[in-house]
Amino acid sequence: MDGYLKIRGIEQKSSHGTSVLVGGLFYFQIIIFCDILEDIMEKTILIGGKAGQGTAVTSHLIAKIFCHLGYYVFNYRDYPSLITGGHNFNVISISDKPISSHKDKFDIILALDQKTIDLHKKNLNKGGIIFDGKGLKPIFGNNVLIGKLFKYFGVDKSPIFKAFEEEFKEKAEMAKTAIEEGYNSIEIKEKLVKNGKEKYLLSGNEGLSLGAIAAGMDIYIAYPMTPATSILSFLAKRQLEQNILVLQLENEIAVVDAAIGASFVGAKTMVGTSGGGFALMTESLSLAGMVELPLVIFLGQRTAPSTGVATYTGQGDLKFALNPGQGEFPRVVVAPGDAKEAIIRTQESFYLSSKYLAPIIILGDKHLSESSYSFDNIAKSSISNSRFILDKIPLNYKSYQITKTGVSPRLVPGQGPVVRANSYEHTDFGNTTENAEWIIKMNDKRQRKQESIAKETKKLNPVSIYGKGRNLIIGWGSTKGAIIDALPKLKNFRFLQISYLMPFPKEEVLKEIKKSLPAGRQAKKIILVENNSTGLLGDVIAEQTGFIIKNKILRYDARPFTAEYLINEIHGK
Amino acid sequence: MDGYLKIRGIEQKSSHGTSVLVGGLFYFQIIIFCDILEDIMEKTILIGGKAGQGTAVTSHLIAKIFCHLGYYVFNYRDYPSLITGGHNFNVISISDKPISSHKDKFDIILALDQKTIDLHKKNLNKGGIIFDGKGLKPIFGNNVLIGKLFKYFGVDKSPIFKAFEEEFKEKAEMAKTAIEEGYNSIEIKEKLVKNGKEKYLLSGNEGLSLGAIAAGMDIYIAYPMTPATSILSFLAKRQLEQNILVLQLENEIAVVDAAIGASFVGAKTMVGTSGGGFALMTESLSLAGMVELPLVIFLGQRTAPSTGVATYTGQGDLKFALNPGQGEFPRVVVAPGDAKEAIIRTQESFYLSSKYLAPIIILGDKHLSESSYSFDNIAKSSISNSRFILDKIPLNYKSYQITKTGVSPRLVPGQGPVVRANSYEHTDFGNTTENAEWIIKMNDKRQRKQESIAKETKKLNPVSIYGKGRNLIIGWGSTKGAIIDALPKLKNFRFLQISYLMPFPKEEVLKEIKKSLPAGRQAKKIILVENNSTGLLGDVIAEQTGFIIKNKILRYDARPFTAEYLINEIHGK
Amino acid sequence: MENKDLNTKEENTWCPGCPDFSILESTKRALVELVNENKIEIKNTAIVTGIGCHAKIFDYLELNSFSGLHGRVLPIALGMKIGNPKLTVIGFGGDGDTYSEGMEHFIHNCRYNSDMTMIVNNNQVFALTVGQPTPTSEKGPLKPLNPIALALTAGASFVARGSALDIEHLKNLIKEAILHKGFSFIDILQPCIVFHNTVPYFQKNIYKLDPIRDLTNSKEAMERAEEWDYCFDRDQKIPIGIFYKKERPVFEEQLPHNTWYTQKRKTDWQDLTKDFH
Amino acid sequence: MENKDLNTKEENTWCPGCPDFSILESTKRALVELVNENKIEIKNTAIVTGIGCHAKIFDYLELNSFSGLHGRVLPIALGMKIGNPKLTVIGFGGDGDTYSEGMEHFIHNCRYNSDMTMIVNNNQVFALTVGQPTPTSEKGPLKPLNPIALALTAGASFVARGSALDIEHLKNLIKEAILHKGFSFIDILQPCIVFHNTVPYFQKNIYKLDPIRDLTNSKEAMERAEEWDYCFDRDQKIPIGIFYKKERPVFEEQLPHNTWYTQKRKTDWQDLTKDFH
Ligand SMILES: Cc1ncc(C[n+]2csc(CCOP(=O)(O)OP(=O)(O)O)c2C)c(N)n1
Ligand SMILES: Cc1ncc(C[n+]2csc(CCOP(=O)(O)OP(=O)(O)O)c2C)c(N)n1
Ligand code: SF4
Ligand code: SF4
Ligand SMILES: [Mg+2]
Ligand SMILES: [Mg+2]
Repeated sequence: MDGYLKIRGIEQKSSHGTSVLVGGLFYFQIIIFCDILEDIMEKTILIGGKAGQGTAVTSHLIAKIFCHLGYYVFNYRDYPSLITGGHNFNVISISDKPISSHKDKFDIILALDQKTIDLHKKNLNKGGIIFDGKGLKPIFGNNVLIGKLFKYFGVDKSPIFKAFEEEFKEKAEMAKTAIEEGYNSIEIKEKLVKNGKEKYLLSGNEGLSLGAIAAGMDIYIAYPMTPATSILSFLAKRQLEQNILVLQLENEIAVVDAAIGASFVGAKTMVGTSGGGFALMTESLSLAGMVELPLVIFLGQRTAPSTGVATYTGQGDLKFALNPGQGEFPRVVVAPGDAKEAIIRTQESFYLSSKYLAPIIILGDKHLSESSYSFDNIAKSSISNSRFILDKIPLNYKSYQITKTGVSPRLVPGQGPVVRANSYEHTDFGNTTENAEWIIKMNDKRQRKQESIAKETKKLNPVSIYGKGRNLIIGWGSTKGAIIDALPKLKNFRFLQISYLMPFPKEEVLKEIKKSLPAGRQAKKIILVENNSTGLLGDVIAEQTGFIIKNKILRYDARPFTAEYLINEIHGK
Repeated sequence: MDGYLKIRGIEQKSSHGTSVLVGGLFYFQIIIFCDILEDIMEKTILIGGKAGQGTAVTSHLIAKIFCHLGYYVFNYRDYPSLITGGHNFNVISISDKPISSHKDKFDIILALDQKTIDLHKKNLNKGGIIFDGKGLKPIFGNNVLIGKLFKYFGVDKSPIFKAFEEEFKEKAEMAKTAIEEGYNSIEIKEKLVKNGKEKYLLSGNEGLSLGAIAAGMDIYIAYPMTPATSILSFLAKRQLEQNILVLQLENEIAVVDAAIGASFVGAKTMVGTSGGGFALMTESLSLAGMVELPLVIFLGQRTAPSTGVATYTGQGDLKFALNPGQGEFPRVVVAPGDAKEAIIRTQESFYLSSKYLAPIIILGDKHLSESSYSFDNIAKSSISNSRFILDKIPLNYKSYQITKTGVSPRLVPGQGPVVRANSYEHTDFGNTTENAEWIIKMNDKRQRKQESIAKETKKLNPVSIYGKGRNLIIGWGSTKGAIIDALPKLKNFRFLQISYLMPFPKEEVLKEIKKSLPAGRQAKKIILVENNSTGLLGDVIAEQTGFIIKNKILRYDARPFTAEYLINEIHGK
Repeated sequence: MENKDLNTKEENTWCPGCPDFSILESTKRALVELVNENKIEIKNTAIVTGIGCHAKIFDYLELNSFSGLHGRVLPIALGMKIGNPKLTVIGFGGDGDTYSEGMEHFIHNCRYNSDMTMIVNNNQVFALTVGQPTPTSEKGPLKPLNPIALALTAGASFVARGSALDIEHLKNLIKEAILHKGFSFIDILQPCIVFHNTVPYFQKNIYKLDPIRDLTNSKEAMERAEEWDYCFDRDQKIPIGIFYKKERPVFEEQLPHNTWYTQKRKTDWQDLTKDFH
Repeated sequence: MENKDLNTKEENTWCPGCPDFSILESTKRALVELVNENKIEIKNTAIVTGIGCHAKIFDYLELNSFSGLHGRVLPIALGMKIGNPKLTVIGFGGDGDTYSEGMEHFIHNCRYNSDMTMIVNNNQVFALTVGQPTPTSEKGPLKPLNPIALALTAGASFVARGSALDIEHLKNLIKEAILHKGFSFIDILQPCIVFHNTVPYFQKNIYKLDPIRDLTNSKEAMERAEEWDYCFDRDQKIPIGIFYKKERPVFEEQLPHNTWYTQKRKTDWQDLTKDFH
């Protein structure tokens, strides 16, 4: 992809203004041409405006249409914490090859207000174009811009209309007028051809929700908190259709305790929140660990500490997520890297939680939650959906029966035998005890469970390796997209993504690290990439393997990585 | 001290019953004699009974009297979570040399009920004696036993009476009759002579309280929770005398938030709780980190997870205490090892917290909190008591002024300029921002503060080394007592106590570890000692130094270590 | 079924003579009678406890049971009820538990009106942590909160006060509470004979509300609630019995769902994901 | 002092036309008048906010201020008051904030009666998280909670309702609330014009309570409180103004302490430790 960069280099020699529609055209076409030479087509569109002007919906429609045309799309959303006004924008990168991050520079800007132009013009690629929608009627104007955009790319009206009909049903008619208006106002400048099969378009939160439904979740309980809130609304809309129960309770403590109560009686339950709400749940996480009940928690990180930058991203909660609640108890922390992985990891979370009777934290962040990813398909995992509740009632049932795996066979209230959950240390029958022997036995039992889980997660691809090369990038969670997109442009780098952070895949990680340790005269690099300011995964790797990573690329300005950002940083190292 | 153990060996050849007063006498005297030969006198007294029978008070009086006589004393308390009935006991170990733990075997049992005899007889040293108080009138009986005990040891009545007078003022008279009765009922069996200066007797919670008062604390706020509760009652009693405010609020969330509010306006504030309550405070810990206000939190660990074994000890919260609350922010975790260190570390906590405007966690446990330790003196630290609030009002005051150390000069509301505390990311004036540059600046500022703190804690004896020898024991917190008492009986061992766990004294720890790494043919041991089931400090050491400790002595039956227990384990390694 | 069928082998660690024993007894009798009257099934009955002396009932009843967290009886109970609405769910909390640590859940559950029963052993003291004041304590500078009045204001559909000194009366209250469709709340006067011994005052001042008056009159209920202010400085009459009882729609029946708690769910993945295509 | 002295340079990010602007204006006027009447000092005034649209007032007032946590305005405010009782402390919360997340603090602070003011911008919706129901929402299957009634039951000594549509009336309420010695609570009807636009209903149905009637009559206060149930399905009269006002001992003055907040403390270590010798 160095060629790609070079072309941009050529481009920069141009002295044409960036906001001139026709002037920019020539160069734009050169780019297209060169991209085709390289067998790759990439465009990045920024759409910006005030909150309330519909940038999110408009960007979603654009992304959707490109997906229908068979292009790969990544849609990044950037918005401040306010309801009307301010400045919002989305960056949509499209490509005929898989793409999982957005770019820093734009080919087209759709401006719903002047601020969009003022703020983003500087990042318009030379030869880029601004479609100015300010002064147009609200919403109508957005659709005019959509019309212009697709006319520009020589796309037929029919896929546009289809997308609007899917999204708005009967209400699509009015939009069509606007689209027509935009469509008729400019000339076709290039011709994007259909790029194979339609793509799926999915945000991280949609992935988590689909995964939860696929896993047979019965109940989702939450208190609204960015970036988890859209799971609540997504699932609430599907309550009847999917026969699930979706509840908002008075606060996060009520949420998690109700979830544990529901879990006690057999319901598959999930809760979702962000760091502040998660903090309030930590007493109950320790409870879930002690009473040994399934519980799936989605922790969507945002820029912390405290209220922080509420609608922006970050990975600052890793060590908090690994160590929440008093005492030692089995737990799992899994961090999906994109929307598709979110489906699978959520299913796995329900599986592990139900089978091993332990709390599971799905650790995501705003970038994963609210970005849209495209895929050829979005198959779910074939992992078991069992509740792991006994059908046959055993004689002399003991809620905390001591077993080799540490897992006690499970019954729920209503099946007959007395079932107990006890937050105090307990005997196998679940009665309170202060007896030293029982305390040791139960500790050992819980510890064995952690080991049993580790054996199982070993089989669930706890790490993934992308690319080839002697140098190693290590990351987790939503940085996956930008790292993968950067890889082709980096020499001799491969990427180790750690998905299961607890139980930590020690051997797998150590194996990769060892491969990239400097040997003989051959210099090798191991670089940690994290969206936080201290390199928390580095700490975890050191704790688990003894290996201390010195080389870190840390971004903590509340914004996600892009491939360009990473490439620059890595070339700087 | 092997000699000491040998004497016990001789003893075991005796066929005398353990509960026979006179029969046991001879051997007992032998021990004394031998102990004297070794220039050491040690006795261990167990006093047991039902909750409500006053074992705690009685043991305290006994300990006090021995302190008055100049002996060193350690008083361990063991009680279940109930109010009347059940079984309580205290173990008082006394010595003419400093002693900081109790023993597993007893020389004398004071039995307030039959259960005490049934449960503990097996741990009576051969030649040991049981003074049976069952059937005697409540409380009166306890004092009869005290009379017997001290008569047995040939102690005058006057120091006994003095202790009672100090404790009960006018109400001591009735007790005297009981003491006389006990005193007159047996013969003097040996003569303990006065052992130098009177000793101070102090529990961990008393140490924390004294430290807080010495540090100039204004307000203590808590919600009752074992083992922190007695700080609340201790301080409440001294409200007027010390001119402090002691408050109980509706729950731990209110407690910590009120503390932060009070801190905002300039009050020096402390809160105390245990793991469950601490969990509820974690959202606010992140708040304190973000708004940059002083806050001292005592976290008294007990056997976890969850409600666990509420009145027993454990060290299972270490990694939780190190990583509470969302996001990355400066914090300090300090773990005193005994009551005297509790004074000093509490003073240091107020100092660090006030100077660096960060939350500080004093990490203790039930064993530290509720055990009594004896000392020749209990001097306080001479560390500054300053509030670190500007006297002179600067022009153009900025609550979050960017500085080299990361610490912004502090004003409080009422001094004139507008003072802001903002849980959102903010500018130097404290106004809310989503601006990437400010986010980075403020993150860096907070990070620098963590570094400034690290420089300061380096000077505060973050680690201590006891004893000499090529082998190394590493521990933290309340295990200190048993480890120190075990040292003289271990060959070639020294003990590294880590008091500051955050910022972690990396270099100091690594230096000691390196000294004990096997070199050449010389085998050396590094042993981790912790009151938990996974070796949490081991994880922290690995994270911070890359050194993984394999050799661990972990006790997690909710009971504290004793020197004997440790010696056995180490000899087993 | 007999009382003893609900016994466990656990050693009882309440103080000898603690009125918590009477609450245990009333509970057993109430459950046994309801079972024998075919009104509940014991295998479908489950209790939740907080943390405190009151909570030890967990170990003394041979029942499905959840010993939860201090202050969190109600959300756990609510979760159990929505997790399986067929269950008879009974919560046992302390006054510290319910009115101090977890007051928000108390107010909100009065509003939610889930079909369950909340019993508070109100001894006006944190007993298990050895005697600090709670929000219903007359000790300290503040006036106690009146939980009966709060429950009424917050919308509880069954509000009663029991006395641990009257086992039969309490048994009947518990039965009625369980049978009431909606959130049933009983504040039980439970003297703590160690830290807050109010037995003589209660013996002198308690009287029984007429059980067959109009129980749906919320004004009267509030007036009755205010007859006693939870203080002991002067003699005041203390009504026990049902203050208020009026059915209104139950939480779990108003939720837009189907029978998630029984049904085997089959997801049509193709259909589910078609929106994303 | 003038209104503009309280202005900041921060960009206002409320929706254009949001009644939160009026609350800001009433607050400024109230503070300015109180300062000019020599009743408060601005340097000794401090506000605390929660998290939500309402909380943005933090950035729009040039005042000592603490932007705290969602739901935790009251404990932070209480801490500030006990930390320095000379301060005039005013809390701004949302309905989600105060009645959902942190309901326990609301009930308990009504009881504590610390001398501070709590203002709730009650728009009956979680606005900043884009429109979910709160405990005072008429939406959803549940009846709204009535915060006026709850405050009265929980013992608040000053209970009022304001309307963001009446700046002057609200200004006067805020002034009275600040001047009242004890816990003063104002529930402000604040239509969220994006997610819960109740302007027309309020314009039609709001009426003002007579400010010179007997404000210490708690029965009447409760009756007035029940005139409107926070629903919009039928026309009901909505009283605004002071429901109840009656002084009673203030929290911080009942605490057994001295002047910890001003005094330099000198500890006599010898004396302090003599008990341990
Ligand atoms: C979060 C939390 N805070 C504090 C405690 C400590 N605690 C245990 S029992 C108790 C008091 C119980 O009082 P109450 O609920 O009235 O019950 P009682 O003992 O009086 O029956 C407290 C504060 C706890 N277990 N958890
Ligand atoms: C502990 C916690 N939970 C959830 C949130 C997310 N959150 C921010 S604002 C808000 C709702 C605010 O509603 P309200 O208090 O009514 O204020 P409004 O926006 O309506 O003024 C929520 C739930 C949070 N910041 N902290
Ligand atoms: S302390 Fe009080 S409430 Fe607890 S068991 Fe004893 S008498 Fe009962
Ligand atoms: S969303 Fe509603 S409450 Fe928030 S600023 Fe807009 S109008 Fe006001
Ligand atoms: Mg109680
Ligand atoms: Mg609101």
